[in-house]
Amino acid sequence: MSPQMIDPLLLSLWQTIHMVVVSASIAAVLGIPLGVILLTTAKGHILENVPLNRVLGTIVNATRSVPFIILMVAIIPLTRLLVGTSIGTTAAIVPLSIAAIPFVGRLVEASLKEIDYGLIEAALAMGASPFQIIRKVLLPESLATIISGLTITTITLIGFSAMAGVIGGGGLGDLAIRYGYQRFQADVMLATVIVLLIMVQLVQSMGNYIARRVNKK
Amino acid sequence: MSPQMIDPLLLSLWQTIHMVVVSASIAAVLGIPLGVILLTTAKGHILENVPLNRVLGTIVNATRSVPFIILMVAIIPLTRLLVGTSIGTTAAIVPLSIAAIPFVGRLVEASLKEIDYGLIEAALAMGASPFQIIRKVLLPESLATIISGLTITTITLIGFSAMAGVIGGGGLGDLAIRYGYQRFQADVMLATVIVLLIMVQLVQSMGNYIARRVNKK
Amino acid sequence: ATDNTVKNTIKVGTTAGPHAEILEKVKDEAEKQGLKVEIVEFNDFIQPNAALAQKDLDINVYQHKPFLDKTMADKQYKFVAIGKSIILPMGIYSKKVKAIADLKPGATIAIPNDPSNGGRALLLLEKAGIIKLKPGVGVNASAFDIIENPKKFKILEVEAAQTPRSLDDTDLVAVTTNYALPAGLVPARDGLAVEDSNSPYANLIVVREEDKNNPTYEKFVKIYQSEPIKQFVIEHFKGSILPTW
Amino acid sequence: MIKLTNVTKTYVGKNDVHALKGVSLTVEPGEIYGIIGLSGAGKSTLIRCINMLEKPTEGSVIVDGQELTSLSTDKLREARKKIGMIFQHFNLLSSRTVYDNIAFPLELEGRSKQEIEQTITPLLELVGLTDKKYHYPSQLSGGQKQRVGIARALANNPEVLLCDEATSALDPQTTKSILELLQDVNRKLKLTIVLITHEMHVIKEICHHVAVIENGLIIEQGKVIDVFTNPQSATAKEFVGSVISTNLPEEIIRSFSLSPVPIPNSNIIARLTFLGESANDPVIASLIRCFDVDVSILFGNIDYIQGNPFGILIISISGNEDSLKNTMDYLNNKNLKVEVIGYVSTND
Amino acid sequence: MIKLTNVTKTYVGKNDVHALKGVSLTVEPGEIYGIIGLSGAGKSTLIRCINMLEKPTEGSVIVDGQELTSLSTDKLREARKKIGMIFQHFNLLSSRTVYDNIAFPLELEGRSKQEIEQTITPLLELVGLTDKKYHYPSQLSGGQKQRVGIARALANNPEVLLCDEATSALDPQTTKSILELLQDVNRKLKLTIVLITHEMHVIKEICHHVAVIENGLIIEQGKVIDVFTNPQSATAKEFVGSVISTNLPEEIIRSFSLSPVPIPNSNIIARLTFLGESANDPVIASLIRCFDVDVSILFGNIDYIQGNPFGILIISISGNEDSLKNTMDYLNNKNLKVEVIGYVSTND
Ligand SMILES: Nc1ncnc2c1ncn2[C@@H]1O[C@H](COP(=O)(O)OP(=O)(O)OP(=O)(O)O)[C@@H](O)[C@H]1O
Ligand SMILES: Nc1ncnc2c1ncn2[C@@H]1O[C@H](COP(=O)(O)OP(=O)(O)OP(=O)(O)O)[C@@H](O)[C@H]1O
Ligand SMILES: [Mg+2]
Ligand SMILES: [Mg+2]
Repeated sequence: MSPQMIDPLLLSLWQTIHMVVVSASIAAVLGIPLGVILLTTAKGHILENVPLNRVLGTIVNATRSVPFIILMVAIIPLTRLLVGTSIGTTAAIVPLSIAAIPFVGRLVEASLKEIDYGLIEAALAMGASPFQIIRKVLLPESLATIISGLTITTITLIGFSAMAGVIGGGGLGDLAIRYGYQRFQADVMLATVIVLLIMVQLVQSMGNYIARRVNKK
Repeated sequence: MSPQMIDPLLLSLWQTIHMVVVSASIAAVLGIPLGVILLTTAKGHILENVPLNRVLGTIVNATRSVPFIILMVAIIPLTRLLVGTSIGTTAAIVPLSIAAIPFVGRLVEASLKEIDYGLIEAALAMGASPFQIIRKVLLPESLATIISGLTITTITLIGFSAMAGVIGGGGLGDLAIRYGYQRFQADVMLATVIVLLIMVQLVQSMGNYIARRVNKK
Repeated sequence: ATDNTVKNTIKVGTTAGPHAEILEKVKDEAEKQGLKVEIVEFNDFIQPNAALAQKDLDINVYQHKPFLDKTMADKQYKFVAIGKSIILPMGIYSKKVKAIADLKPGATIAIPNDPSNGGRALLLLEKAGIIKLKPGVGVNASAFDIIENPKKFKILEVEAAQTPRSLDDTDLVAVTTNYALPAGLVPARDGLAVEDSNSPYANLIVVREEDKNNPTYEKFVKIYQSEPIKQFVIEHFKGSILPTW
Repeated sequence: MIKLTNVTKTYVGKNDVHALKGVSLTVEPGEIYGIIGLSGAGKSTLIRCINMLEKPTEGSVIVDGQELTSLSTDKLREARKKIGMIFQHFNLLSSRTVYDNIAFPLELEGRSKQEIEQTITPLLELVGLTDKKYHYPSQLSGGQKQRVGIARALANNPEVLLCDEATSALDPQTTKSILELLQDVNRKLKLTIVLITHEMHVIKEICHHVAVIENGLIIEQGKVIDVFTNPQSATAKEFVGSVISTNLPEEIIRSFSLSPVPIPNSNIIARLTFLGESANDPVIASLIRCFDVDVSILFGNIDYIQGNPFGILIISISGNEDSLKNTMDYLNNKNLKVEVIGYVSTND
Repeated sequence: MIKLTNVTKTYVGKNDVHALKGVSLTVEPGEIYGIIGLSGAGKSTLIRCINMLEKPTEGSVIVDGQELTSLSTDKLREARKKIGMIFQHFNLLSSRTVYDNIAFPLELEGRSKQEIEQTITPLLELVGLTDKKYHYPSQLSGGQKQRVGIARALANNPEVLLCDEATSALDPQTTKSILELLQDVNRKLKLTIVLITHEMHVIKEICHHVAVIENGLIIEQGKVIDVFTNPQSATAKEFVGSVISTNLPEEIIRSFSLSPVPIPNSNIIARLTFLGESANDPVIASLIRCFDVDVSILFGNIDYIQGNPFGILIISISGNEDSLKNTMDYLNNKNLKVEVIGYVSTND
């Protein structure tokens, strides 16, 4: 690989980190409540509200059914509204987050479903409000699984961020595509993929470590 | 939408179903054992084998870290070996499966982790072999969660299959990109997105239904 | 609002490949002349126009006239071309046959799946006399516009960058030069058919209509169409990509 | 305090399970009310209906004057804050330490850190878990988990306490200290307690009233002393028998050849049941002194039900026909229950 | 059959927990061996060491002649097939019905469907769950779950059965039938049973030997009859006391003013302990007949430990000084244990 590729590689690395960290954080902050609502508004659960559950479920499915490129383009007005531009790394964060939120939502929903209903009953018997149950029972009890889910999401986002190139977002994946794939520079491709692999390994190890630490079962 | 788009739409629908059904099935068949191995070879588990666990974990991470387009290109030799060609719908199934297998693996690993270790102990105390524990304890006990995971995978694959267009795989997502997006035929885009949404809704409902049916907790 | 003031930074959008490579040279050259050029590289060819219309870009350099016209018609963009850049002729290649006429019935042909290059490929195939397109579709042709295909060729649309990689699995491929070169295909040597250099596919330097007289942009065009850049293009692309100035 | 009227509960499924078939029950304020019954009788279902964890299929549940079945969620939540519960399966939060599990109901009420600490420290001491304060449930033994559940239920001074087999995982010593604790709060704070157990000695030691549930129906209820001394249903008899033996052990019966009718030269085997003060009378001594008989005690049990002596003696009386007759007459005139179990030939 | 030598187990953590501190223990083939101890004493840990669910930190575990601590995984698996276990927390598979849970160990051995059915049907009958055959664990009451665990442990005719509080969630009747079942298989099939319980009557009814564990150490062990009649450690005394009352109830003690030394005109309060045949002697009758004393029984308990009568009487003897002396002499010469608890003034 020619030495003049070092700079673009570092820039792309930074762009990927920027996109993934921000969008993963946003997805966590919004996806976890989404998952909680998806679970708790289901029939027979503590915040039963079947119409809301249906509507949310459909929105989640809709978001997940649209191919990412189309999603990215379809929400350009929203992106502009939120970050002032529709191109570049920052702009890419918006569609990445929006794609990741429902994904996190579903993973969180699945984790929360695993909690022994006896624990919820115990909290109910003590007169806990739904909000207290969520904050003090559901989330802490499934924290380890939620962290595994966020790890999966973050890694999926690293993969997805390659598509940020469509709106000029850059990043390692895009670098690999532009140089390795479109310019047939196999060395650049290899280098970026190795950097990506290291990133993914780090995220996975960190995720595993934290999940193990918080798991008291 | 012009009537002559009906045929392409139907063709694309068929291509999507073809790609998703086959690759989801392959991902399930190979991803579930992968998840089982990832869990059971971990330290302190029934098939403890830390080196194997490390190696597998790294392969999984590697596969997940490569942007899908690059993966698609990188495995062209393998694709050709397996299905005789590297382009077209059938060829697209190979990278889709390969991307989905580690994804399913991680989801299954996370589900299996949730099983009360007391159940494994009970089986151990009865002299069950690791294989029996896997078949008779781990898989049945987490069946509902695994099915939720496969639902998530299938829906993710529907989204991913849009990228099959890169190697001529066609499908609804690609139709939406090429006609709806690149040729500005908003009607085609809308039609395909609606069909996609219906597909996703069906998959989700079916997944939920089956998961609920098999859950005896 | 029209902005005729002299800026010293401009944002130029382009797509990956030779366009970007040339722009990088232009950028260095412009810097010497006190003009900062920020390149935004897209992995897509719809967004550079969309971004230009939304003023996220000042200039884009990546498209030819037929595509520009089509886009302006579809999206009501008000753009003008303030200069030409390069020509990337498309060629037809094969590892299986020596001439297009040798193709067996039912053979597979891979063409790019994007509207501009896909259309070009189909027109080339029509010109070679193996298919017939709906009259009047011109450069906007898609695989669905084929009305005659006597030998029942299978037309497979794949990503433009994928076309050279499909040589082993198909009988014929249409490749734009920017992807042919890095894949080791030399149009002049390997092409079974190649677009000629007076094709309508010269790429353009495009700005919003209101900016057509902006002196900064004119300065940019001047730098682009300078001698050093011309030399770079000729040397770097070994004659397969042609400067238009 | 608690009034259940005609409560039924059916678990709907392929085969419906009628867990409760119309249960009515009144628990007075400040009372300790025991519920016993065979495994699967419906005890847990019943107690879970009292705080609406199980919504009754039919019937009314009134706690502290409020009809719970028709309460809004908010009101129900308020009502539940005053009803503590100890679960059969503990239901501890695995992500919280022992301390934080006990703090849970206090946190729900928004108490300050300091207040919580002040409440919990003595509770931890009481249940003997001070040294396990920072352990997680997965690091506890079964009985330790149960004690955490007990401390948690008591932490926020409820008015009603529902205990589902609260001591079944505990050794006798710990059980005893927990029962003393319950009795203590019952007396001092007028806490009303509903207590499911299958350990009759728990009922014997602290309950005021007891109900026997069988197959989803209450088949017997009353004051503990009445049910213990005079159980009506077969189930109640067996339960009472499990703690107060009123029958000759089978080993003895086998070694005798009991005849149901008098035979010449036979000893009388009789069961004497003493209650209250009469248990302290020197009955046997009088018998032997006044009548020319020999008395040997085959089996005896004098026990105290909440301080009331309650005794059973199975004695064998031997003597000539006359003295035996006089003895029986004497006994029958005394303030005790006499049953002749049978006659054994002295040649035996 | 089972021989533990110096087994220690330390749970490593922020604060290490020394759950077992060097336990040695021998269980003969065909024996029922009871283990008692306070909550958290280390009982579950000990029993889990026997089948290597908990690998001892140190020490040796020999079952059926095999040292388990050093066995290969394969061999250990074979060894475990002969060791059944009933878990304190049931550990039933939630995805299997009652029937299929019980079938589990048989499936592991690859038995045919028919064989499985033939084995399970009578077992279901025995534990009284025939009508719950197709229910899932989530639809069972606590006691029903425990019974499934018991049936599962017995299904494949193990040679050793480890029971961790197998009857603690069961009512006395069900407990009784389960104990009879255990005793039955123990007798018929020479099944060796190690049984943890905190219910002393379980020990009393079916165990041959008993060990008392405290704080990770065995502080007392021996034949059940010996430990019951003559407990050494404070813990053993308390445990025995929980089922065989050997002390005057506090209520009585309070109502008297007991003096430790003789006072004029006082009654003697004495505890008589009978063992074996002497329990059937008409001792009280002889006393009254031969000496001029009145005897009243304050407290009595005659019980049978595996068929051996074992009695305690607390009596109050009144009479003049001479007759009292004679009485005591007489008693001390009999084959029974006499302890004078104290003296009560007759003015009381
Ligand atoms: N995984 C663990 N980590 C740390 N400490 C533990 C763990 N498991 C058990 N202990 C501790 O070891 C001690 C013995 O536990 P064990 O379960 O053997 O008690 P036990 O005698 O069975 O009590 P119980 O009658 O309450 O079931 C207890 O103090 C317990 O807290
Ligand atoms: N969710 C359920 N679905 C179906 N049947 C159920 C369910 N929960 C309980 N049952 C059945 O209802 C009956 C009463 O159960 P309950 O738990 O009240 O018994 P219990 O008296 O508490 O018994 P135990 O002493 O064994 O705990 C049992 O036959 C049980 O199988
Ligand atoms: Mg119960
Ligand atoms: Mg235990």
